[in-house]
Amino acid sequence: MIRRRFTSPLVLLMSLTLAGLLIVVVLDLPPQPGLAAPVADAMDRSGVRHPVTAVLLNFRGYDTFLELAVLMLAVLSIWSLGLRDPIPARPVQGPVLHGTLRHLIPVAVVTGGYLVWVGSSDSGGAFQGGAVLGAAGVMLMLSLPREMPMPSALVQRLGLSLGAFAFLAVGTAGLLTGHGFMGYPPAWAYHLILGIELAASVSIALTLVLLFLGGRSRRVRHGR
Amino acid sequence: MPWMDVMADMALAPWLVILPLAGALLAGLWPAAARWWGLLTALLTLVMALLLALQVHAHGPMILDLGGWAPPLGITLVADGLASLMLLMTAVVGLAISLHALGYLAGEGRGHWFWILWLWLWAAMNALYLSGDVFNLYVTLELVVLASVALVALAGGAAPLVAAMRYLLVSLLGSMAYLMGVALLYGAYGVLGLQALGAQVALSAAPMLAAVLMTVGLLAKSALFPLHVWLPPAHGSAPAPVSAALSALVVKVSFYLILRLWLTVFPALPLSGLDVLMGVLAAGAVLWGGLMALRAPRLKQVVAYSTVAQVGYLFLLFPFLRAHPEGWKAVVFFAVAHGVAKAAVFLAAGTLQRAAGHDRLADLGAVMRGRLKTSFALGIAGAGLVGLPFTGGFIAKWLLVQTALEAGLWIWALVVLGGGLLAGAYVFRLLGPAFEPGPADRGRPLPAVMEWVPLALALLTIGLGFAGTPALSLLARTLAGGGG
Amino acid sequence: MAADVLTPQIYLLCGVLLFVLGLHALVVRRHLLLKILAVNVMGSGVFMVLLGVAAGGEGGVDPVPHALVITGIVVAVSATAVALVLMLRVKAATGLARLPRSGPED
Amino acid sequence: MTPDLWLLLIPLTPLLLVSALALPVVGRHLWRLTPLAVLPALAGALWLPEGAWAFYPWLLLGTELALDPVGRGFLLLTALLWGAAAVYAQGYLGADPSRVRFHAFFLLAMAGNLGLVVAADVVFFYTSFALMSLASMGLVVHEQHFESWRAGWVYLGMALVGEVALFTGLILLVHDAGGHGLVRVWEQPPGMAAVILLLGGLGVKAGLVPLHLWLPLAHPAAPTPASAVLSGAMIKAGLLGWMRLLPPGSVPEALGTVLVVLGLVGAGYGVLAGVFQHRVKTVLAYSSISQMGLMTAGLGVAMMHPALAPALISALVLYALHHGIAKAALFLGVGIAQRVGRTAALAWLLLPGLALAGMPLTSGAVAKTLLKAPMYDAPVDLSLVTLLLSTAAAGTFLLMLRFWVLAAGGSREPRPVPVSLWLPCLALVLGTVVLPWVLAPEDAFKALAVEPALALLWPMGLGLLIGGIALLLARFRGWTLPRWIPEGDLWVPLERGGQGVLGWVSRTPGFWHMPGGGFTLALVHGVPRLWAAWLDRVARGERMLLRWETLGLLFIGLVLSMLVAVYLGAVMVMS
Amino acid sequence: MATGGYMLLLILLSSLLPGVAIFFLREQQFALRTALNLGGATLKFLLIIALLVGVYRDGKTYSLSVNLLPGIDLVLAADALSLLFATLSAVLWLVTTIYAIGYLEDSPNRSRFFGFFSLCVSATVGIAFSGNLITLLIFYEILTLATWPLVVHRGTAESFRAGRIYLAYTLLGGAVLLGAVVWLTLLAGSEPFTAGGYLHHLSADQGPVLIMIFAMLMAGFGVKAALLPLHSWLPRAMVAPAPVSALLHAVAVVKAGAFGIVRVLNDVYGVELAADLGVTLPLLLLAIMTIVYGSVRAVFADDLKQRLAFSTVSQVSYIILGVALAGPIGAVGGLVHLVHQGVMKITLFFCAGNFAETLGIHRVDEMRGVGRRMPWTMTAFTLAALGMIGIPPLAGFISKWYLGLGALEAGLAWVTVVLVVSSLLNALYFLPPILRGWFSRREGPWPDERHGGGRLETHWMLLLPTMAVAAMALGMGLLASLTISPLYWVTFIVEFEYGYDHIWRAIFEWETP
Repeated sequence: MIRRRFTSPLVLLMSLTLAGLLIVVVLDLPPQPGLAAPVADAMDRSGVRHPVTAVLLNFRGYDTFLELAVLMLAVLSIWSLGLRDPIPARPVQGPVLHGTLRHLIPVAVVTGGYLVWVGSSDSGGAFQGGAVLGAAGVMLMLSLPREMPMPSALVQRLGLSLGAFAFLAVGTAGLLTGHGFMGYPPAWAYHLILGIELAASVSIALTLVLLFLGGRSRRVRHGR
Repeated sequence: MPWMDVMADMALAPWLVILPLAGALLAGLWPAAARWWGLLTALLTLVMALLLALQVHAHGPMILDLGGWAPPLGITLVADGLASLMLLMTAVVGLAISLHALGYLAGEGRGHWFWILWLWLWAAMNALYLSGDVFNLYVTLELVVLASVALVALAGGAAPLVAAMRYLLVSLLGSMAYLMGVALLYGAYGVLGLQALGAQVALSAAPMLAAVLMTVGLLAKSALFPLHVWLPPAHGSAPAPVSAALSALVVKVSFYLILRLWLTVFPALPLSGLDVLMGVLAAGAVLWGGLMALRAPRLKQVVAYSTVAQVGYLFLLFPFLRAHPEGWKAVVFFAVAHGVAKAAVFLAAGTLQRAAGHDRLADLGAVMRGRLKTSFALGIAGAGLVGLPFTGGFIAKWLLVQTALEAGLWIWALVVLGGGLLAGAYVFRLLGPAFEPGPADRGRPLPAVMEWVPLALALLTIGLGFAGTPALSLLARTLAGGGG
Repeated sequence: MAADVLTPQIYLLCGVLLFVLGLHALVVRRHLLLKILAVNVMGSGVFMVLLGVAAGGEGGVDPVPHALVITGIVVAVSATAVALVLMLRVKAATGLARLPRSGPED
Repeated sequence: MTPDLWLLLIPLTPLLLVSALALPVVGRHLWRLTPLAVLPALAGALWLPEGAWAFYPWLLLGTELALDPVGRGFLLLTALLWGAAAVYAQGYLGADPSRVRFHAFFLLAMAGNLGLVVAADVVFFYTSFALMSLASMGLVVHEQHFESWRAGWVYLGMALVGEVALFTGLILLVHDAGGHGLVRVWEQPPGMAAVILLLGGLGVKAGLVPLHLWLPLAHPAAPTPASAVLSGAMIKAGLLGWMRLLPPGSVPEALGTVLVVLGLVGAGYGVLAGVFQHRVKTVLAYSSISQMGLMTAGLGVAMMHPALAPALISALVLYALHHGIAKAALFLGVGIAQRVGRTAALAWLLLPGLALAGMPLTSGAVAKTLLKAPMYDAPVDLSLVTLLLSTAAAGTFLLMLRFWVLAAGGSREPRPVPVSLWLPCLALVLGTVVLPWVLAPEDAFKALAVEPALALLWPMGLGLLIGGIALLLARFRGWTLPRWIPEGDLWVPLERGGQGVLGWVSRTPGFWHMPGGGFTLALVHGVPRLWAAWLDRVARGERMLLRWETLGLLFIGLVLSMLVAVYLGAVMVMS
Repeated sequence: MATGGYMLLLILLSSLLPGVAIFFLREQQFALRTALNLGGATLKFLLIIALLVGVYRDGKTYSLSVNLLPGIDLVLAADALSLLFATLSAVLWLVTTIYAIGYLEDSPNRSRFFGFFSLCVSATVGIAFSGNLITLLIFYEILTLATWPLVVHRGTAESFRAGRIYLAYTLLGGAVLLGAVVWLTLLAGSEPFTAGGYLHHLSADQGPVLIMIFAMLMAGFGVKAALLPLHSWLPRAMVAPAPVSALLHAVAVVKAGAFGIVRVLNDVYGVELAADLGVTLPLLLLAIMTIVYGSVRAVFADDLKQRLAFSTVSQVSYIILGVALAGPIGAVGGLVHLVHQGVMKITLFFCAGNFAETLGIHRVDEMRGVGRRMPWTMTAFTLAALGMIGIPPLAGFISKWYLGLGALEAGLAWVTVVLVVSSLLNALYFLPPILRGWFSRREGPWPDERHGGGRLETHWMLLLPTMAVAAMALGMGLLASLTISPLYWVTFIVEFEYGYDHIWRAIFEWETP
């Protein structure tokens, strides 16, 4: 088709133009202070010591809350597409895998927990921790025999919404206690944040596993 | 009123996010009771939206720093006239959709998924309307997209799945463009708050590129011609309550965001030039959507293309923004009027579809004659779409034409009026089957609520015909542009 | 130091290139998997730009863009997961992992 | 009875009777009461006090009715003729299945005719006039032959043209006068346009040449009693109208001249065309044209010399009365003549014919003498007019000869003549003799003098001479009267021409015959098809947009073009 | 707000509510539907009478206003002109309702029909009581909406085509009108109708704009009034059932257009301003062209209803002609024709409906001898048709009389030529059916005889309304000087509302000798 012969180069040409323009603009971005200074100033009231964690869970906690919501929604969306056998259809069997997993999973759990805990003061946090835990879960899924029962649907749902619920509950509590929505009393901030992080990391891990499965397995039914 | 004073410093805005979100979470936990959570949430949200609108109307815009962190560090919730009007519209239409879904989804095995996703969508939209932070807006946008896509795919079958896929990809494309804009803005100014950005944005390359990327990204999401192709299949093939939610509400979300950006963040950027381009696209949408609606063989497709056409009106926003300081209000009122009317039309279409078992216009006559209430709702709400008097559509059209003429932009007035004619043509085409001779047939038995809800919404369209003044005075409480 | 000044620039440059590359691929590639990947590439591009911005600020490394990137990644992951599942469903329903040329209704 | 009610009853009685015809059971028989409907009018003509006047503010635009001397004369004539014709119709129609309809229209026309006589404001005059004109259509086409339809259409067409001309003229009068009472109207001299319109509008009714075309067609076509009133009473409405609306003295004298000329031409032409006719009633119709021409000329003289007006007007009233009665008697007589033997027929027709020609001792003599008398006294020499009037009388006699010949000739089917036929006829025949002595005895006496009698007799002699020659030619040389002038004279070529044009038009593609008009029809049928095809093309465009290449192209294109737009805007802002 | 404002609302609702209720009745609920119909119609009639008494005897003013947008109100008000139009609508509605009940006996979808029928009348009364241009526009559009279902009521392909064309025209008109009204509102605000107009204060340099707006307004109202290039929907809409045609042509739709034009000319622009702007003459010319064109087309229309439709095209323009003459007498002629034409045309349509329903007669040439079979209907037809021609003493004559006088008064004597030509053309198309009906002999059976054998020539519910309106057509002419006559009323309007103080005397109090 003639049109196609024209459109492809045209798309390329226009993409290049756009790239050029973008490059010019980004390279020409004026130096600006950013928010490093305000973050640094507010660190002592944040309840944590790592600025990224402070931003994630306190200053822009609402973002993170919604992000948990996105994750959960993604799972729900996938579930809503109906029952389907998860991918892969057949777990990979073999002694090496089992052996590796037997060692790897505890390590992953410990690492994940550590990452969550360390998030308040150093690089790390719920997402990182959750991701590691999730990876462990994925491995587990790959190796589990088909017949093994999954946690019940309610448990899955509870685990899935744990993070969001915890965040929402804390946020609403702040609203009701006069600290504003998503506000923590400074004294409690650290504990609350840690609690939220823990809950969130469980949810994130579970979510990742479920996302990996890409749909509710029929096996869920058996588990009930 | 004394209780208004009490209300003055209550933070109502967060509840509009908390309530539907909590509802969504609870519905997810107890799917069997999802519909009751949904109804409860809908009712509470409506009450809250009403209270918020009254509060804003009485006391002006409310700005809430989340977590007590003031900008630029924290995120703000902004409940001003514009936001509270959109919230109210969403709540009213949302309640209607919920009630209708009660009947529409009765007996559906997977009906609870609608409720869960719908409450998520609602929460996401409310969060978006209230958000005062460009990045937070991105997150809410994604929430909206995921929920909507899942809702579209809910119908199952090849057509809805393909439509959902296309919708998702276009939306993601739009989101990415938007996010790039956010990055550029942060790169240039180091802040994320709408007000803060507005205060800083000046005429330079980075904000220009950011504005364009964000706007075009959102245009793709709001299906402005010629980026509309994903909409008709998606809205046309989804279950009726979903179609109603998408066409009446979700499309407005990205429009709202564009409006918000240009009103608050980019007032420093010149609109001359852009207004012509957007005007042309808007006119193209009105014409194209109208023509396609004249041709589509199925009821819901017609209505979906009608949305394409009516989105065109929304983007007369740019010429109006440039030419008239109050111009955008007309467009917002139009968005509200269209939201209510379009929801009514889609819900009525859903009722007819359920009763007849299909929605082919040619064979719909008997059921339309048998289901008088629904046909009526279709008629009245259709009149609202056309902009016939006593409906909100008329007031909206009036405001649009008035604004256009006041600003001397008679050509856009012509677009509005001409679009009304096309709308008339396709709306009356919808109603035509009801007047063919032949027997009346009520079709399959349906719960009464499915007939009453569209009718109630249609009557609300008439009510909107008298809501012009309060709506405008609410809109007058909108936060003005920061730097402008 | 030249390297310090250049690092953020490289991030920015690569970010932009990735973004446009993704955009181009999203448009011209037919297969849905490629399209989904393209969206991810676009996202990565934006994240790189954000990181570049974070590094290029005046007051040292800015933590906020980092937080944004983390959030963004999670959001992207979610969207990608949904898109992939949807793709599989489309393939199951239509037999093709690509979007049909014309609407199913016509 | 007060004049108020009485005057109103004059036109109202026939209308009430018409309404009564619609009554469920008795209505079918009430047509027998038709003759009684003229009674209030007749009584009014005889006994209403001089200057009776009544005002009915609720009727139409405020209606005035009055009876002045002119009106009295015309009312008498009208009432007599309609009454006689009504009686005659009872017998004439016999068992005609459509007789109720005939009587309904008869009564309507009667009401109109009576009403216009007593009308004292132009609106009521016009109303009555229109009622009369339109209702007589029902009389003309009553027989439903081709001939009657043809005559009816011509009549109706011309009557309508006359109506609208009259309407326009009246509006002009009323506009100038600021009111529609006749007295008010007289205060202002009518404008030129009004004069012309009224001349024409009423001229149609009065058979003014060349507006007379309907007369020779309608009279033979209509049932005999209808012809009688048509020719005897209704055409006088035109004359009365002129008297009422263009009173001598307030109109330009030139109008008088025009009327004199047209009247004399009519008088002559009526004779000329009449003698070449081959049907009895047609001859009578042309005679009416001729006689109306004479009266028109008389009115014209009055307009030329307003000083003579009072005398002329009263003479004209008498003339109208005379002509009406005589002509009606002739028409009714024709109906009888067809049923009796040749001699009896001539006996019935002789006296009114002679009266028409102006035989001394008859009403004709009195009328003609009275009409000419003021002209001799005129300050200017009107001898040409009088001469021509006399010559016209010769023509009238000639015409009567022709009439007698035709009436006596032809096939006849002797039948009994019921009393309802001969009684009214007899009354009218007698009326031609008796009336002048009753109404204007001294004038009647004067007309017996030698000089006027001579003036009356020589034209008759002339007519006799010409007629005699023609008769002799016919008898001895086998000469038959050529059909030089067809019935309806000018109408015939007009009709031919019109048919030609219509034929030509109808051969052209039937644009006008399509229900919604050809052009619109083509649009309605053609456009949807084009439209559908075009929409399909649009839909193809939609499918193209659906492709990702296009979508992406548009997306990036939009980004770029928006950038350009914003940039241009920025440039504009900068500069 | 005047205290009696709710009266106006009540009058609107008296047809609206029964209408809405009727929609939801089942087909078989004949008695209830009839009761609602007649009850509503009678109630409206009585309310209007009460209103008339209130206005004229007690001197009350009625108005009701609801805020629509800042500075823009929905205003219902009763002035003499609105009362005239409202009374016309109410009376004719009552009559047509009876007729329609008879006409639609045993036909399907009656509930729907009567529902929209009532909506249609509500809209018309709304138009009548509109107190400003925006309100007028609103009800005008509602009327479009309410009439379309009536046009397509039969549901045949032909009626849908007619419906499409109707919509195409009316919606276009509505759009143009909306544009014009908005524009005018921007210029002069949303003023109530004011006798003599409310645009005087605008500066002179706005003349071209005002002319433009005037043209748009005329185009908008002209669609429904079937002014020349915009008339073609009307003959097509004849596929509707006879009562619809009757109401459409006599009262609702075309009159709404004409009424709008009258309002604009007299109460928005004011005649003087309009004349100064030079817009009355083009309007006059347009009206004249329409008059002649409609008549010519009517002559060539074979279908009886088509002929009546084209006649309407022509006759409605008399109203416009009258007001466009820009003089008091012309206004009297035009306004009185608003009523007269309504009554006469509704009579004609009733008659056409009677012929069609009783004998299956649809074409003019099928009318041979119908006078003998249906003398009453034929009498009514004759009266109304003659009235249309302008034959006294029927209503049409009164109109034409004052139109003619008005033309002379305005110094436009040539307009009388138009009246003359049109009258002749009217005669040309109305006389053939009359003559055929009365004087032609019937050979063979009627096309489709239905109501045979009764004592009456047709169903009494068809005959009675027909005779009633025919009697009105006669009475309005014959008794034009009575205090209750339309002429008297119109003169009152022109005298007191438009402030021509000599008109009254000129028409009713001329000296008597």
